[in-house]
Amino acid sequence: MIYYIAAISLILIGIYAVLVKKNMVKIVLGLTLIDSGVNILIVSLGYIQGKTAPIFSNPTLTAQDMVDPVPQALVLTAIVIGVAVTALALSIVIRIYDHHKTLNINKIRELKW
Amino acid sequence: MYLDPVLMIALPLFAAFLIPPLARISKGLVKYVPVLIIGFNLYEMVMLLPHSMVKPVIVVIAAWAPPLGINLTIGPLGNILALIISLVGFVVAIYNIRFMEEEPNEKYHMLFLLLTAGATGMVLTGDIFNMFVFLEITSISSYALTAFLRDRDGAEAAFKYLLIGSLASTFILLGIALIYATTGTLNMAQIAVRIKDVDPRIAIMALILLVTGFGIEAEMFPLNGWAPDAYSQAPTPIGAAFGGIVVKAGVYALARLVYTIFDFQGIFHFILIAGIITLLIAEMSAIRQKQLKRMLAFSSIGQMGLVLIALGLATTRGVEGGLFQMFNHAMIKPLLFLSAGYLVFYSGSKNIEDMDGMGRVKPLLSFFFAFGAFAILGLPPLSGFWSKFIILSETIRNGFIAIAALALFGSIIEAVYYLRVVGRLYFKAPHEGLHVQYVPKSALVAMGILAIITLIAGLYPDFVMVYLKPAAAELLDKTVYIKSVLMAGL
Amino acid sequence: MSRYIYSFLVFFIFWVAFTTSLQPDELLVGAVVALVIAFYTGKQFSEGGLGNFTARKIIFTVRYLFVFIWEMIKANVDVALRVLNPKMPINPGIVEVPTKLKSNVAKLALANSITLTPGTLTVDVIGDKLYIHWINVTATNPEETFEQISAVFEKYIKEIFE
Amino acid sequence: MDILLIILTVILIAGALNTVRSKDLVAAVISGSVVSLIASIYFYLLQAPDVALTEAAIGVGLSTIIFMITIRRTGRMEE
Amino acid sequence: MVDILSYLGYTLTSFGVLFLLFGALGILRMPDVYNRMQAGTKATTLGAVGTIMGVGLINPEWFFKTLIISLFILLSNPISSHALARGSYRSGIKMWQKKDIDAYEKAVQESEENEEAA
Amino acid sequence: MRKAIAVLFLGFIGYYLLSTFLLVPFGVVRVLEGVGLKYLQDGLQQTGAANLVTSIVVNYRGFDTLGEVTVLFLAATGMGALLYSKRPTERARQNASIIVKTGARILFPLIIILGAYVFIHGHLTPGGGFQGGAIIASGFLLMFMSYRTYHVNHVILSRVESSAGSVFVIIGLLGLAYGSSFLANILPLGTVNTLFSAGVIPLIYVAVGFKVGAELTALLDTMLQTVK
Amino acid sequence: MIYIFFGVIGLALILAAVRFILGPTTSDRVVALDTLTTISTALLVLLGLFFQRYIYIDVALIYGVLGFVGVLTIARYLEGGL
Repeated sequence: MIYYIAAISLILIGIYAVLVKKNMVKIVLGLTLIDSGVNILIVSLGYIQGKTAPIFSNPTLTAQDMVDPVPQALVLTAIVIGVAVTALALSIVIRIYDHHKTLNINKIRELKW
Repeated sequence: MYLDPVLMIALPLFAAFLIPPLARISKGLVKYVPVLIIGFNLYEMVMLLPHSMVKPVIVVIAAWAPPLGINLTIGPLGNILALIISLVGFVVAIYNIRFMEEEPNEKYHMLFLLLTAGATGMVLTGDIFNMFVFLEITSISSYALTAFLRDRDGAEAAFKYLLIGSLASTFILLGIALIYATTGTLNMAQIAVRIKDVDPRIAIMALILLVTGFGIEAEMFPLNGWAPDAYSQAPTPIGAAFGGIVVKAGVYALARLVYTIFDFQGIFHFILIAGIITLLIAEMSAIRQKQLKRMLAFSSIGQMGLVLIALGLATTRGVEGGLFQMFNHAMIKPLLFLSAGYLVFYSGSKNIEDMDGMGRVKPLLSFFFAFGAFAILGLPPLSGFWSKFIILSETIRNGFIAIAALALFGSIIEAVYYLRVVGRLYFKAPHEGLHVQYVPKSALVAMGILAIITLIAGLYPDFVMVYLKPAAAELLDKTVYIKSVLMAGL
Repeated sequence: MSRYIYSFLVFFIFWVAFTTSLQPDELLVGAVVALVIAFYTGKQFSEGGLGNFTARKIIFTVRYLFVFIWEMIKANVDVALRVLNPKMPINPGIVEVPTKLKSNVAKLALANSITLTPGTLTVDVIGDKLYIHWINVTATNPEETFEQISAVFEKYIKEIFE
Repeated sequence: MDILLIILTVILIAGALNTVRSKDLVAAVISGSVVSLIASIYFYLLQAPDVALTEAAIGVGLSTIIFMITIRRTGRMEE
Repeated sequence: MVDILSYLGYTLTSFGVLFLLFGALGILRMPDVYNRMQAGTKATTLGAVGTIMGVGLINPEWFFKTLIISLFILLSNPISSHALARGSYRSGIKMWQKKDIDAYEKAVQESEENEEAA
Repeated sequence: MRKAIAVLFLGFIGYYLLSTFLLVPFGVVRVLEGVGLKYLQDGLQQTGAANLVTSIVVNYRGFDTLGEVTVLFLAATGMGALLYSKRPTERARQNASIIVKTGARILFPLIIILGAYVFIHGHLTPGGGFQGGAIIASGFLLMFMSYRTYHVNHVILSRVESSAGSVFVIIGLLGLAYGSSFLANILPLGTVNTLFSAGVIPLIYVAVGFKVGAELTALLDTMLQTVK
Repeated sequence: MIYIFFGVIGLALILAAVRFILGPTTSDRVVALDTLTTISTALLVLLGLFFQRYIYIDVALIYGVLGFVGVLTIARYLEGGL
């Protein structure tokens, strides 16, 4: 419950940064916030009250004691993809800065929305 | 005789992993790798065609039957789109051989190979999260390729594309999360079975999120801000690949979503309206463009609007027309882009005004451009005519006369701006100071292949339509798809 | 050579601590991993090599541990009292402390020990001088600071690392 | 337990707001790091140690350094 | 035996948690970066080590792993706060002080001259 | 003005998202009819991996992981292409202090061992190839931060990267040749909760670990070289 | 008993976070981040005890080892060494 609220707030704050902020590094930071929010949301969808992680580390654990493993597997993939996108975005930012010597998207003519 | 279809995705990845060591041995060899690998894909798809037309070919991966593991589902639609993608990829790879000389060119070829592989994976896979992963492969390689050249504003276009693309992937992930939370599965066929029992409010929200996400790749109306910049700033072959590969994969995802997975009648009208708005706004913008490639980009968006109209009709003949339009667009738009690339290069300017008289200086190149322009306008014997004719007549038959009229109006605008360019090419005196050079043979071969296919498709449309009919049937009747996927486990 | 063997042993002990298991397959894989890493990084990892394993050094290490823990607890009580005191009796400044230690590892150990004990924080080490931020400066000339801050540790560290 | 969760959520949202608000990009990146830290604890509380480990391994060092290099290469202050 | 260990563990953990709180309080109350670092490194390091080792005593089979974690914290925390203190000083953050005691200033200037010469 | 519109828009999105997600109850058993339950019940016998998340990531949905590795590879390649420059630039003006250098020298191998532990035990404990690779890259990051002239050999890195990626695909192709399908398990499953169990999962994770470690290190090095 | 620990740690987290928000300099924030990381490491171990899962403390191990890399990075940036 509170996880949903936290995750959706993160997503909204991230989208706010992407829409309103002018600085490109800020925008990329907003993207990482969105990623975290989505990841929290997906993991919390797989959570079951009072159950534990899906790892059979000791023999007493049975399948009934465990949370849903699929969202966790999906989030693992999503996190790595998020890092890849962030890294690429920042290298694009460096390229733009080399070219225009500014990070403000309003000052870059070609980036009209 | 075909090999296991999973090789179509495994081999490109394998080749991409091996390109760096290969580049250290010989830089010259690298550029032939994409030709070879995508050529293999093309062969696979042609060989699979007779099989998949009868009954979808299901390929399980990691030996787990569909609901558990990921599977590739190669039905008629997937097969045809993969064929188109491989064909365009193959042609563009040939064109690339002599195109990219700038360092580090082995990375360029690698990224292009992965772009094609990702799009192929998107149309073949039967699992919705896997589709997301392949979408990311496609779009990340597109971002990098858009920014590849240093001498233009590719980086800005790439940043814009990346922002919109990331928001799209956020929406898609949220949609997938909602679907998984309510149906408990990620297999598209099983989702299609279970979506009926889901609370309609959740299902509609998931649909909206997913349509928004995939609509961005498919250049749907409010979401296509990335397209003109990316098309015009990317290297020429990549602009061609956007039109022929990336957008096709996006439209496939959209079609799969609204036809197979979800079952809401309301969404079709929405897509119809989105299509007509996309068409009109794109054509209006295209006529105002001064740069040749930007004009082509807007025209491409307009064409996708027409496809969306056809898909929104949700009738057999309409969908057939839409698929035919997609096929035409996939063949003609790369042709236009590839020839326009050299036209722009030789005239030394991106603007349409500076194209004057290129028809006399470079007759063959200009002929290809003019041929493509006529084909996409739909002059009667060429292939664009048939698809437009089918879509418009079907729209009228379904009673959307106003939409048909608007679409016709859009076509007329399209005719105006294409003919304007063609007129300038042939009926104006050439400028001073053109640095005309020899056009590489590989580029001419690439354009020639596309032109010949367009010509054949125009003269014998039934030759293509034979294969499109089962594909349309697959979209409209999802039971075959669902049954064949879920039976694979038994 | 002895450096490599020493590194291998240390890495292997760490592997066993990570896995907390003595099954033969774990040990085998651990040995392989430790061997590979020791081969690549053994040269930089240690300066003393197997010489670190003499009985004298181990005894001093154990004694040093007790001294260190006692000093650390004193440090924390001290800091806690200062934090809790509403007036916050502090008089901060950076002082210079000389050291006779030569090897880098010894300097690291000394600096870390100083950082973890009474109100002192190593800001920098240049040559044979340590620059220390002291929360309650009571002396400024090098001999006195040495007596008050680092004399306790230095004799142990000298035994252990040099 | 719930109190801890609420505390974490407050820190999380404050960190996120600070990321967006702060004019100093370095401070914004540090705030992003805090968000990643709390997100990792969240995953832990949601019984997903795998995800928590991933977030820890990536969020602590790697994302920070990528941003820091970019800031070092471009400009520190937001215009 | 297990009971004694467990009680010991709980005591240790209580002290650790208390020191964590003191450390956080110190961070809040101290007047400048360097003094905050004093609180931040010492109290929280001891607090964390105490807590973690306490847990290791409560569950004796966890002991080795908690020992390793403590070892890493003891090794790495002082290094990071040292680096941070140095970075702060060199980036020009001034100390809060009653009397002017700063032996480092001259050393920084000298070392920078050396760097430039080198 | 723009802010006000953005806030309104966000409030709108947020309201609908939240109200939709609240329809999905939190923390209740929802896996009953889904694939999640099947994985929970049969995963241990079918894959032999104690960590079910790993068995899903590597075995059931191994194709996703191949895609994920490719995404990271793409990002590293794309960055290499974007930040390509002919002249190498020198790094870091200011030397780190002796304490940081010595500490880094001592901690570096230990961090590498931790990374190796995490990716070798991916099927038993939390963690796996990506996490291990990221930890190893953090170890290299520590060295980059501490030593002004620390260089990694790019040829070796790219060789590790290519061969690890190829190993992943080759394991998949072996599954195709000897088993039933791509990425199918071809090795005996072994006893659960021992190191040599779970068939090809540890092999794939070791390959992924090497690949991710090499990729992230190369990525960091590429970025650091742009700093003058 | 363990709930009291959580309460105290929560309080400590809040105090550190307040310093984090207040700033005023970047270094202050980094100190606060370092403190938050250390407190979180302890919290993760305690939570591992609470959930009674041994394998969970691997996460704390990662924080214990890598926690300082991030701080070191920012410190190096501040002194101009990046």
